[in-house]
Amino acid sequence: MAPGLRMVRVAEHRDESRSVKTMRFQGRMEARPGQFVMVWVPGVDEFPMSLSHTGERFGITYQVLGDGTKALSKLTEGDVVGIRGPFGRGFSEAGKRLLVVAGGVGIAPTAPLVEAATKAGKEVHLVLGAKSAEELVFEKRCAESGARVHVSTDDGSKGYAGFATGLASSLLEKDAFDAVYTCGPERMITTMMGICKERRLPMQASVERIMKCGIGVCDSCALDGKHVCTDGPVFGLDELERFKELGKTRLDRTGRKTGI
Amino acid sequence: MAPGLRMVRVAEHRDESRSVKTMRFQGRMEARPGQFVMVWVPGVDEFPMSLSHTGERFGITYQVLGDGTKALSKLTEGDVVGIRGPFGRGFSEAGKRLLVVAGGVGIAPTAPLVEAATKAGKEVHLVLGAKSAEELVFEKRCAESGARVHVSTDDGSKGYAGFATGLASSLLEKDAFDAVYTCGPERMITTMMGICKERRLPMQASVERIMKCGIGVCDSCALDGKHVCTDGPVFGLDELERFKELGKTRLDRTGRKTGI
Amino acid sequence: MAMADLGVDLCGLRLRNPTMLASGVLDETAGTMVEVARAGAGAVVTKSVGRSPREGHANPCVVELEVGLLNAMGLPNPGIEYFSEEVKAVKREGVTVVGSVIGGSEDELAEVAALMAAAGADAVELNLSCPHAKGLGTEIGSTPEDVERVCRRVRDVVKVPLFAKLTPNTSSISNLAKAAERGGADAVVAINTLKGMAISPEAGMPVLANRFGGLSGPAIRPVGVRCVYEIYDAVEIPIMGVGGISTGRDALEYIMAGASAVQVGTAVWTRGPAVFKSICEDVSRFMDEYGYSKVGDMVGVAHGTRP
Amino acid sequence: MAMADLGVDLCGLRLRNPTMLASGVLDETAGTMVEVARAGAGAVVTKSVGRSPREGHANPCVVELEVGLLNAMGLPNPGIEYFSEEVKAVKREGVTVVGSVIGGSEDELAEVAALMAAAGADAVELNLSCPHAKGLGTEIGSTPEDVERVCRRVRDVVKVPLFAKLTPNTSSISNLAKAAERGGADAVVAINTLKGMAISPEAGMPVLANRFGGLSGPAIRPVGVRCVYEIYDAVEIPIMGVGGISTGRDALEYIMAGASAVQVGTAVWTRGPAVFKSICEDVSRFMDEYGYSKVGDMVGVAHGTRP
Ligand SMILES: Cc1cc2nc3c(=O)[nH]c(=O)nc-3n(C[C@H](O)[C@H](O)[C@H](O)COP(=O)(O)OP(=O)(O)OC[C@H]3O[C@@H](n4cnc5c(N)ncnc54)[C@H](O)[C@@H]3O)c2cc1C
Ligand SMILES: Cc1cc2nc3c(=O)[nH]c(=O)nc-3n(C[C@H](O)[C@H](O)[C@H](O)COP(=O)(O)OP(=O)(O)OC[C@H]3O[C@@H](n4cnc5c(N)ncnc54)[C@H](O)[C@@H]3O)c2cc1C
Ligand SMILES: Cc1cc2nc3c(=O)[nH]c(=O)nc-3n(C[C@H](O)[C@H](O)[C@H](O)COP(=O)(O)O)c2cc1C
Ligand SMILES: Cc1cc2nc3c(=O)[nH]c(=O)nc-3n(C[C@H](O)[C@H](O)[C@H](O)COP(=O)(O)O)c2cc1C
Ligand code: FES
Ligand code: FES
Repeated sequence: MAPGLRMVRVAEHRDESRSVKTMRFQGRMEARPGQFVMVWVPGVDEFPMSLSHTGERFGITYQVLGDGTKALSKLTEGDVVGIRGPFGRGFSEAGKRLLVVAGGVGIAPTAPLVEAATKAGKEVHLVLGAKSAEELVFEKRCAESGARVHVSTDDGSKGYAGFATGLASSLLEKDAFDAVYTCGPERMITTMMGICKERRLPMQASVERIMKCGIGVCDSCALDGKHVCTDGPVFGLDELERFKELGKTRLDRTGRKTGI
Repeated sequence: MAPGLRMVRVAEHRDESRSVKTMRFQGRMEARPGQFVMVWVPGVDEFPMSLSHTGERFGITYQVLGDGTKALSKLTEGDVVGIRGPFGRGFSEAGKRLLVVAGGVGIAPTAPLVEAATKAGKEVHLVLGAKSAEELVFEKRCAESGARVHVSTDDGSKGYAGFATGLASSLLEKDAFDAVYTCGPERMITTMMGICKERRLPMQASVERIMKCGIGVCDSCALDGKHVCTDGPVFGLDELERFKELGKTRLDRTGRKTGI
Repeated sequence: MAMADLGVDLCGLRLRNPTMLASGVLDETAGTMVEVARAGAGAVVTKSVGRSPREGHANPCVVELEVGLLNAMGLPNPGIEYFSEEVKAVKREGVTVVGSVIGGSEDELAEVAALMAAAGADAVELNLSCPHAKGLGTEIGSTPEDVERVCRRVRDVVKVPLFAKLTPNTSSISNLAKAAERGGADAVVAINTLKGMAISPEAGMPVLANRFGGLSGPAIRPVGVRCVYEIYDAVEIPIMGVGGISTGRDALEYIMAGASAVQVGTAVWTRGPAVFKSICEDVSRFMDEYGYSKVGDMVGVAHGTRP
Repeated sequence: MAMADLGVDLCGLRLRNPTMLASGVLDETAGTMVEVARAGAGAVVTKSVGRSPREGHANPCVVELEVGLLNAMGLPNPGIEYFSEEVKAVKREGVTVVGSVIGGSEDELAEVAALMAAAGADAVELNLSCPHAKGLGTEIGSTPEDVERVCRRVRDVVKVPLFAKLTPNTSSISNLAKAAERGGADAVVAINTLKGMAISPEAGMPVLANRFGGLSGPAIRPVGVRCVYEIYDAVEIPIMGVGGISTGRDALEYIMAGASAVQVGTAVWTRGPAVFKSICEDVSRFMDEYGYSKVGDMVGVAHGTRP
């Protein structure tokens, strides 16, 4: 029973794109790629964020959406936020040639994966998808780590024109991979599931659900009897396929299933 | 904050003399010679007892006095008692030639000291005092450990006739010792203090006071601002000399000083 | 090799073991409740459900402490109409379900309780004790008069066993228990969380969005055991013990204090759903070693009234 | 390098720092109280003392838990006549002493309080909240009416500051605090221990000879902080926070909830008398880092009412 809440100071706050920012914190946090933390903006809200940076000056990379992330985006160096975690199971690397498919801010948890895998001597191909060229995040970071970065944009302003899944599909067509890792919109995940199932490829995806406790007691992140906060957020293909709700429904804050 | 109470089964219960018994328990307890435990006889009382045996099948050696020890004396193999501890600071061995002076059941904490010291290659002389020959406890045990055992009885029924302090004094007269260790009636301790002070000999003694908590919160074992349960029960000569109350008064269960 | 019988009869319900999932922990969806039952719980108590959907309090709604958990979920629930389907789904898997209900008045509670029973709940538990939701929980269960009136009102409309879950945030929980008994409850459940707060000095404010929350886990076990012990002396109806149970020894404390069954909440956080199996194994081993053949033989023995 | 001022003015008493030794822990003899003050406590509260000597409850009187301590000392004390000499001895060493008193009636309390003041105590603390001694403590402090009457009676005979120590074993501690204020108390102290019990399954009985005891230590901190927070909203007089404080952060929680000073009991077990110095160092470091120059500036800030 570890005391969970840790108050940390912002060490650095940087724009990654028009709507995506990275916040680094003073201090260390060891975590596996894919694990997340609960971030408390005092007086405003607490919400889940994947760790985009682990170890010393750990950090998060987030999209400014509603009240919580807006308040977060206003903080500057030296301000204090609360952190609980790291929580959940992260990605587990398997095989030698990996294909990582990240859509939008889905690069947050996958960038540390790309770095860890290249460092471990694996051949990593990253499909980095975004709406447009200006929204691409961590392209340079991942390329520098040694991964082959394949860019896709919905509007065709850079790289492959279309969805990341389309580009991923054609890469899988051309080359043999040992495993696929993905994080992004749920439709992207379900599309990749179809592709990987067909090819009998191991796959892991990071899934999002409403999180309140983050520690497996409140049931708000339930997904067919499993919990995104403790059993996930990363699930393997077998588990993903067993989820009848995936891509279809999610619980709202009252616990009712609602369409995605 | 360790959970203190441990319920253990009696492994063996043996008479050492008419009024002294040894109770061994199932399980282990590591402790330094001189440390004590609080022994709970369920439904009756809880009281302090020095460990006369440490390690596997740890145990206590006690005099049957009032309700608590009487109830304890009725227990048999397999019965359950509660143990808290080990508590307090034990003896610390210094020097090569040690004189241990034990009066009555004062041999309980000193027997493990004798064993540890002989095992460590020290030359140990033990003055074992009792009222009469039948009351001598652990004479064989200590002799077998390699210590020179000098017996004294008040009634002269065995060994030196008179108090243990008299015999100790004459041994100190004849031979050079590096340190003196003692446990027994408080008068015996104060007598040994005088002898050791005169000879400028380091000395340690184990002291008794009413114990309620055993863990340094209730103040019932206070001795001039120190606490027998946490600072003691073993004190060095310097500390002992600073105690104005030693040999004169002790606190009763209400916290009033009463004559000894 | 003796073989202790862990089965328990509770107001006519036959449980395969005396452990139950406590209300509010992993019990808002059917899928989860079934998983927990599979992991070993003898029964599950549902999340407390009211007439209409509730979002609960804003985040942060939990504070992890070294001694337990502080929560202010704020009774989020999908409302009884929606939740009835979850109850049915759990029942279809053969799990014993106790439906926990909340309401802002005795009429509302009666209405929800009746719907909960109609959905198939094996028993109904009245949450008269949540310390952190305005107008609900404690606010309608803090005096013996309230407790008695509410129990009586719900008793009228519910045939299945009726449990009243009581608050320890009172000067006399046994008076509340006596009131529940008078009001017709078949059993009492003790305890709900202790009202508490955690403050972040760095932020200079309470951590929970709701400021106040309920303390659960190891911290409250001595209080819970004391409450059950007091209640056992005050009423004839069975007691379910809850609060800080995470091992067999913890469960045995409650049982010997007077509980016929126990509920486990926070330990699911620290030990996972496997905690139920582990508690049962511990209890069974203890019974074999100390010569108890039935759980019932241990109930209340700490009162010196060994049957 | 800023230098935070740890000094505190409490009802006219000037304390060099906001930490005090809580009543009942290492404070039955003058020698010990002086040692604790030397180790860093800003003041010491004595063991609760009554008119006549009391032996207290039989052993076992403490149960060590992972989350705190359960005790049923039973208010052993040598009686005020004898104890007056201890108070004088402590005063001779220049230590600030708060004399805690108990009594079975308001007249008895008034008599003992007057003698305590006459012995030289800098303030008198009324223990209206011990949960485990028949006829004393909680039994005369469980209703607002009792608290007000007792405070008023003692106020009449005591000139030094008067503190009322309240029980958390109630549905509303702020009502008790308001009653103390009406009765003329200069400050309230919250909280005393929570009523609890520990049972040994192997022995099949409660461990404490008195069966019931008081829970203290980390387990009760969230409850204590909540109580102080509630009281701060209810009264104008200062509050002393107590319950589970063992670090500077713990003390800060209480201070920000509304406490002007804090008391430390159980942590003396786990951390020794050096705990006072360590708490003060932590608090001082925090104040430097977060820009507070006086302890008073932090009092109650968690209410959003930063002065
Ligand atoms: C495991 C996990 C990891 C995540 N990692 C990242 C990340 O690295 N970067 C990033 O930008 N976003 C991440 N998210 C999503 C992020 O939590 C939400 O975008 C954020 O909470 C929005 O909060 P808000 O107050 O700004 O917006 P709001 O207006 O409150 O909400 C906007 C949307 O965000 C989602 N959301 C809000 N609150 C929560 C909550 N408590 N739990 C889950 N989802 C919520 C809902 O879908 C909601 O519709 C992650 C979510 C999960 C579950
Ligand atoms: C550190 C320490 C180690 C001890 N080791 C031993 C030992 O190894 N063997 C042994 O025989 N005795 C030992 N004693 C003494 C032993 O605790 C008492 O003899 C025992 O408590 C008597 O209990 P009773 O109920 O039988 O008698 P009672 O009739 O209750 O008391 C008889 C006398 O024992 C003493 N006593 C009683 N209760 C306590 C208490 N809670 N704390 C301290 N003294 C008490 C008092 O002097 C009392 O007058 C030790 C005492 C201390 C403080
Ligand atoms: C996160 C959480 C949510 C809870 N929600 C409810 C609830 O909805 N209804 C209820 O009666 N009790 C609720 N409780 C209280 C528990 O059922 C239980 O009484 C309490 O937590 C003590 O048990 P524990 O220490 O085993 O957790 C909740 C407790 C927790 C920790
Ligand atoms: C061993 C022990 C004895 C106590 N005796 C008294 C007492 O005599 N009078 C009193 O008002 N409070 C007494 N208390 C309560 C403490 O003063 C304090 O209110 C409580 O322990 C909570 O603080 P803590 O968690 O820092 O110990 C006692 C507590 C303990 C642990
Ligand atoms: S967020 Fe509460 S169970 Fe997952
Ligand atoms: S026995 Fe309580 S302080 Fe020593």
